[in-house]
Amino acid sequence: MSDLNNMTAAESAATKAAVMNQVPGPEIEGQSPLHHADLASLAKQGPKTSGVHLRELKLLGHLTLRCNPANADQLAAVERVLGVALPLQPLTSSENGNYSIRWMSPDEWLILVPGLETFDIETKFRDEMPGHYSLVNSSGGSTVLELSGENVVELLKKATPIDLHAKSFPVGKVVSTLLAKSTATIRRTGDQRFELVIRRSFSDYIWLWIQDASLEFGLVVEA
Amino acid sequence: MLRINCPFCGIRDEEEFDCGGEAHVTRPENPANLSDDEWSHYLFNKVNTKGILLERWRHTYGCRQWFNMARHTVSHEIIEIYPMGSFPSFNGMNVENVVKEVEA
Amino acid sequence: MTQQNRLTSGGRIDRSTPLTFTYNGKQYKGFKGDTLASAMLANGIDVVARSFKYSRPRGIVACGAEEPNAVLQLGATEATQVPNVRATQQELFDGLVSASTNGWPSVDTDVMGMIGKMGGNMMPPGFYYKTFMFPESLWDTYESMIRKAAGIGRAPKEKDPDTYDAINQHCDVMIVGAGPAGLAAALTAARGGARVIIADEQNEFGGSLLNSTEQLDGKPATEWVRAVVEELSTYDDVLLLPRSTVNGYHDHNFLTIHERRTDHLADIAPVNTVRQRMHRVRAKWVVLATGAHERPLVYANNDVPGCMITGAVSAYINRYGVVPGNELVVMTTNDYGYQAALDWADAGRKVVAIVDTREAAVGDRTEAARQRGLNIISGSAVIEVQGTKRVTGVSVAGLSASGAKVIGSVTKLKADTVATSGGWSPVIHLSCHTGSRPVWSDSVVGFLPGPTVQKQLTAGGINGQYETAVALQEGLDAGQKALAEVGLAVADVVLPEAKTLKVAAPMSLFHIPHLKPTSQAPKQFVDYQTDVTAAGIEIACREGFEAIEHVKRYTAMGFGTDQGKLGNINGMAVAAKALNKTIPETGTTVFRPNYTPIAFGAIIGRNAGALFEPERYTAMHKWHVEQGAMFEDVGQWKRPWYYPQKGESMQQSLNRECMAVRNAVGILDASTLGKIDVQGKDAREFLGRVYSNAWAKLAIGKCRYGLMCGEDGMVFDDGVTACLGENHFVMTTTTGGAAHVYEWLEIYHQTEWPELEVYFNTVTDHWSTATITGPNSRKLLEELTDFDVSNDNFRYMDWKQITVAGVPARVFRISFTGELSFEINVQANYGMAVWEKLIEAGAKYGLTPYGTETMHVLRAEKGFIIAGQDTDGSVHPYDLGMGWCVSNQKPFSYIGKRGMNRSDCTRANRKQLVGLKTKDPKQVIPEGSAAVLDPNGPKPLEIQGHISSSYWSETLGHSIAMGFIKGGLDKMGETVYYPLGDGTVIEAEICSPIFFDPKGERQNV
Amino acid sequence: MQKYSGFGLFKHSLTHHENWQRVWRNPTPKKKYDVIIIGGGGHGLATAYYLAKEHGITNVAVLEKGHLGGGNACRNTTIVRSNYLWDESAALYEHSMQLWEGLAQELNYNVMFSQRGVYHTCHTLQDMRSNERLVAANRLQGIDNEMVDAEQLQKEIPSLDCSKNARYPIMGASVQRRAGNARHDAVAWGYARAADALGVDLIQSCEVIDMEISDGKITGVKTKQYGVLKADRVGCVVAGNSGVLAKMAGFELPVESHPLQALVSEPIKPFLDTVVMSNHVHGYMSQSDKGDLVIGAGIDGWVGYGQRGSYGIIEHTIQAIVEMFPCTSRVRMNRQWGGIVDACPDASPIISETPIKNLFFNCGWGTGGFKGTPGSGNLFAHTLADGKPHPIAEPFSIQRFHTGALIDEHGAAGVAH
Repeated sequence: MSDLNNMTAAESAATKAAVMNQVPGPEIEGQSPLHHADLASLAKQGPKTSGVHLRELKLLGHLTLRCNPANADQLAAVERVLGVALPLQPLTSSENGNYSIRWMSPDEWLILVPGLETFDIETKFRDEMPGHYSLVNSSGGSTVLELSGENVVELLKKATPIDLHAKSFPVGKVVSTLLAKSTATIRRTGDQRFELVIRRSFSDYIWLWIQDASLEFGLVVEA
Repeated sequence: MLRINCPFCGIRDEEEFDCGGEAHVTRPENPANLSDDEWSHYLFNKVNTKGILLERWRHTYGCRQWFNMARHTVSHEIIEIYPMGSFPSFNGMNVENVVKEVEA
Repeated sequence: MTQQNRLTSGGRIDRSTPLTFTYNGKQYKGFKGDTLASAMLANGIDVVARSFKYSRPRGIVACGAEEPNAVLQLGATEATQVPNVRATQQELFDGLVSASTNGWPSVDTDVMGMIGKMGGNMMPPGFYYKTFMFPESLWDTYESMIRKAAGIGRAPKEKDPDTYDAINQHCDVMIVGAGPAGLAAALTAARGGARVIIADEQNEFGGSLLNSTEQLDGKPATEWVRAVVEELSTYDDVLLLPRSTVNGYHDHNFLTIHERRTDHLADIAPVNTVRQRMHRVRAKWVVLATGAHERPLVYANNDVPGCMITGAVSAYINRYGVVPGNELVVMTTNDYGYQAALDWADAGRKVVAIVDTREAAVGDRTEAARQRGLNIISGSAVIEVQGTKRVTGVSVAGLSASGAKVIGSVTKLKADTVATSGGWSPVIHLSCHTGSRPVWSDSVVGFLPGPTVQKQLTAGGINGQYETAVALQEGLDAGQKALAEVGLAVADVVLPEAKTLKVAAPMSLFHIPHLKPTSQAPKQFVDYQTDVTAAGIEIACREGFEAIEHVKRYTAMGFGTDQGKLGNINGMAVAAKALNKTIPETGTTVFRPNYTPIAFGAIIGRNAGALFEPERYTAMHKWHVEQGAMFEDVGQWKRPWYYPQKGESMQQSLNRECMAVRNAVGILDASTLGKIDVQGKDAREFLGRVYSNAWAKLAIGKCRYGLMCGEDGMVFDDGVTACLGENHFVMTTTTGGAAHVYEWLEIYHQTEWPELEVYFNTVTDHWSTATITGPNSRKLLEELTDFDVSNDNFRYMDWKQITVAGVPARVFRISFTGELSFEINVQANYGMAVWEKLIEAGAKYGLTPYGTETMHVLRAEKGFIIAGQDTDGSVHPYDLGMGWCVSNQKPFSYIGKRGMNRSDCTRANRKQLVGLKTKDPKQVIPEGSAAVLDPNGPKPLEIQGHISSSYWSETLGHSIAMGFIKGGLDKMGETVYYPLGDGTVIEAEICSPIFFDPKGERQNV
Repeated sequence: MQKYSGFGLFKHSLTHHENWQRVWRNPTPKKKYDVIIIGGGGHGLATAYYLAKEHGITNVAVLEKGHLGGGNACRNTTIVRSNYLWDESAALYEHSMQLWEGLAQELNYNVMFSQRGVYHTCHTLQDMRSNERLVAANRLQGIDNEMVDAEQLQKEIPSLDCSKNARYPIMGASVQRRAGNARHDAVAWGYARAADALGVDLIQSCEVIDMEISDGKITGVKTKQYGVLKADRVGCVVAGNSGVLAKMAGFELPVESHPLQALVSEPIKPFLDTVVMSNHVHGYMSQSDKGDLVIGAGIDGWVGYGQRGSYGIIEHTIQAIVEMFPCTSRVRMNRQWGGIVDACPDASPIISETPIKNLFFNCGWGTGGFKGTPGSGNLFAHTLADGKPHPIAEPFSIQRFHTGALIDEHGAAGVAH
């Protein structure tokens, strides 16, 4: 049953899924999952130096792509749309400007793009992508926390069972794992810098957790 | 705590996984043709092996993929991890018997 | 108070830093570097406890984890109380407050002691199994007496002010124990470039070297220790953990280390620091260098304060500068015991005698003692001790060659301290944790680690190797082996020169005979903390408790907080003797985690209080809180339960909310419902297989309700699924069932039907859902959208993609209340924006926020089920009267079809869901109530079914209920009775569960 | 049988306790028995006792591969209650409860059955509903069980956090006041001693390695130590090892063996005078007469015969305990251990005939076997004596899995026990 994989983009477009631009006009301000924590004003008050720094990269476009890594046409289509290839190697990521792609599972990738470009890219995908795949906008369901600082590894070691040693967790590596009693997709972006993709409904819990677990290091909130 | 080598994500803690129980129990093609006894055998009976047991596991909090595992239920050693839809090879051991044991 | 037993020089204490501590309300002085135990001994404190069963005075016996007696209550404030702290492991800090845990009026003069003396003979092992039975009615009284006597220390009455955490570690080599073997292993592994963790339970590294005057490379051994520690701390990949006990060794080389970060500083941890930390370690290889525990000998009155083990005596002298007495008698079965006498003599106190159970043993240590002119009595033993609160003297007698009998005359010697050594027991606890059975060694006279499936190495004392030179070599070898195993090159390490002393063979002797038979001799203690005596063990054997596990359980040997570290082997030896077996024949001894006890707080780490479990919030949570909503826990979600207004009772709030929906319009935050995006050509086919009803013809733009069953045919979830595109659906699930349903779909796709082309994605958190429902809902929606939402253009069970309040939305016209309803779904980032606009615009239409409780009432008025409330895993769709939701036309045998056709599922008289109308309309049947046909019948009454949902319906002005009745669907109009706890009986008539608007007209307007 | 009593103790103390009789003989097995019971745990020993006592069948052997009561009998958390949901289970466990009452006197062995009450705390509306349903059902079944509200609960259990600021505030609880716990070792030893006195042969260190089956009928068992022992009927009561024995007999059971862990704190002064269990936060606790807090952990999701479970389960369990009893945070955990529980899909046991004639199985007690010990033995003895199940045992036949007439106690049982 794999005839869909032999369909052209046009053919599959004929049966394409519902796509909608979910972002309203600029007059309506979006509220990220940590909106209620008012990180902006905390950034103004709090300390400026400490062992751990936190920043919410909010209101990005989160697109979950599930497709067939063995389908060359699909891989080519992805490159046409994003200008960068899907990271096929498990636990890796790829990047092109403000586009980043995280490997999630053998047939799943998380694509982060600037919030306002989400719909265009979704539409491009629907026009370009042949065969059997799914593309889902999950921008409202998650947010990205950037954690950095000299104690960031120590902090994360308290929350995740993953080995964060540079030897086994180099820059660019991505893992989906447990984060305390929630989950996160963790990507290393520097020796002492990580990006965590977390779920909206758990974000307040994770925010509480980070504040508590970073007490011994001190926490700087960045706007 | 078990340390499980996910075929895609490498060795992770048991906490990231769920055990799906006995492997190689395939859903009957046409359940309607089965007697109540046959159906309940499929639904409920377990080999429950003391020794090497073939199980299904899922990397729930990682890549969410299902895979098979041959594990010793006394020592808790993991002998082999292999993909869904395939049988274990474990080096040198007589797979046939194990699989028979499983399907018996 | 002077420290009369403190030496003026020597030891590792800092005499320039005196510390004050309190014991039983009295102040004492000690020094930095002391343990509570060494400070107590320095101050001449003899009695530290009263024994558990016989209330005998007890003193300090050992100097580490094996100490059975010095178990104290710690804490200066109520909140910081810690029960059962071992004084030998507690570092002294200024202001430490401690107290003994038993004895009334005091541990020194205890009236229970008298009872112990007199009643002791009435309390053989297992005596409680043999009595307290008559009369039966008095057992409760007996037991409450027994229970009053229970326990050692006490729990605090206030909440713990400290915080704890856990940290995950990964390493190539985990080294347990930082004695000579462990340090050599660590140095080797570190130089080889491995990732190393080395942990030791003591406050500083060095192990046995800290307790001796031994030399390495001609310098004090501690110099070498300092150098090694200095080098180790220069490696980035080496983690040194003092004050850290490896308490558990689990499957697959997972270990837990309990690090005490502040217990040596104060009662309570300094601000922003954690009191204790659990390291959760995954090690490629483990090196156990845990050393050995010395065994005391078992002899009459061997529990009188002043009776110690020889290694402890040396440690107190050499490490703490404390001589725990004036006149020492040593009794030993081996050369090592002599060391205590040598150290004692060096400290300038009197060695009365060294009693060696062996005939003329010649080793370097024995010779040293002879040259010092110490009085050595060979082939003899201390058969009894005099004294009660402190040793006053000993009786020494000759032994037969085997050590089985006393021969010759008894001489009495005056002494205040008796140090004994029955040899050493390797510390094999951790290797036992992994399920490996230890193996007895006659040459070592102890158990050694057994075969294991773990990637485990051992070095030093744990192998029965007690000479430093050998321990160092074994440590180095283990380090090199570990390096090779993890693929690293051999490291270049030169070991320090250690003098190897000649050692004469030890004697295998555990239980010192007495002139009288064991059963009549003064008590000879095997396990101090549980008051188990040699006589007790003999009784157990005599009564037929022959397996060592039986002996231990019958006598309680090894069940104390020291888990029998001192006593187990001696106990096995006594049992073996009684049964004419060898020790290995009586069985083996297994140890389980924890190696030493651990605070609950440390085990749970940060997962306490506010962080015990996540609270999941929707995008509108803050608003609900501001409105003063009461919340209901549904899974991890906090859902608004109802919105009380000033002075309202819950029922009044519900009535108001219900009427608002029926007469005007209400708004519900439905964001928590599970939502799963389904894409792919076979999506439709897949839905048909997992739902009980048909999906083939659901058109784009339409919604349909579905029931999900297990293979057994029992309903486990339900929800509405909308067709978004030919290959695209969005499925909703119950709030609590979302995760399970998603896993359900994935497992069937991945393991049963991989050929189906379909992908699933959870989008629960992505969408915010505001449900507006009620006659005015359309008017409200019209105000916020340009789209024509009239009944002609937007039909019931349609969905539309439109803009609401300026935000792109998917609006589903489905209804769970029976009223005209719209479920407005927008990307969660804009959920609050839309919600606030709705609230604002809705005011004039009487828009009222309502919670889950009102939702439940409204749906019950319509007879809609709630999966999980009106189902319990034992009902299939037909039981629910929902046969309309089952399609048997489907070609594929969907999940549940076969199950619900098993004989018991198709029989008559199954429990079926019906409505129940009470005779008295004002009476609300309590949920859970059980129905009977004749409330006055004899018990047990046959239960016809139970009430699953029951409410007061303000809309209808009477109560409504849904429940199960055997064969209920054929019993419409019949009467059943619900007997309540208070004796009243509610009479109810079986009716249709649809109480309101049976034709469903209101949702179609 | 030598009678035990306070006076006896005094008398023996005069002779330094040198004259106590053996609690049981150490017989060498006969070649043939009327009934062989495989498994010398609590259930097996109780079965033997009731066979001899109530059915006059004394030519009975209990074969135990290790030592008596050395399996789950000495690893459980000793909870006894009978407030089960379905009529079938309620009847089974209440039958057991009534045997518990007075058991010490019947066996002349103090099993320390302490009816200090067992509470099920409710933390959600769903909890409240299922417990109210349970209480209502029990009332009609003639089993004591009642609801108490949070306020009352706080009065009855001061150390329990019934405040509103808990993560899942306690809304109330159901309590069976006749429930409680007992001394696990004593139960096994008491039954063993009494069975032995009635002539039952208790054979320790005797492992069954095969079954003697000809044309669908069992005639005996083959043992490692004593070769073949013949028997007219064989009862298998081996809990975690049921699957292994079933395989010997050539069939499979709807049973899986999982690790179940438990742990105790150090002994502390009286802290909790009853039994508290929470299905929602997943933990339960009581305090032993020695002072240990006895805590039951959850079950591992995988098959395991190693008597070891995962550390994560211990962590979660203690989290639940400290959430419910915040003052235990500084109390220290002493020891943990694991057992092997054989669990059925419907969380109810199997007391049943098998495909093999004259071979009967009593298994699948899952996490709740201890409380069932007397009832289980009593009913299984009846089954072995008559060759067909006692009416109370009938619904617990293996057949229920074929017909679908399951007795699903998950709703009520929740976590272990």
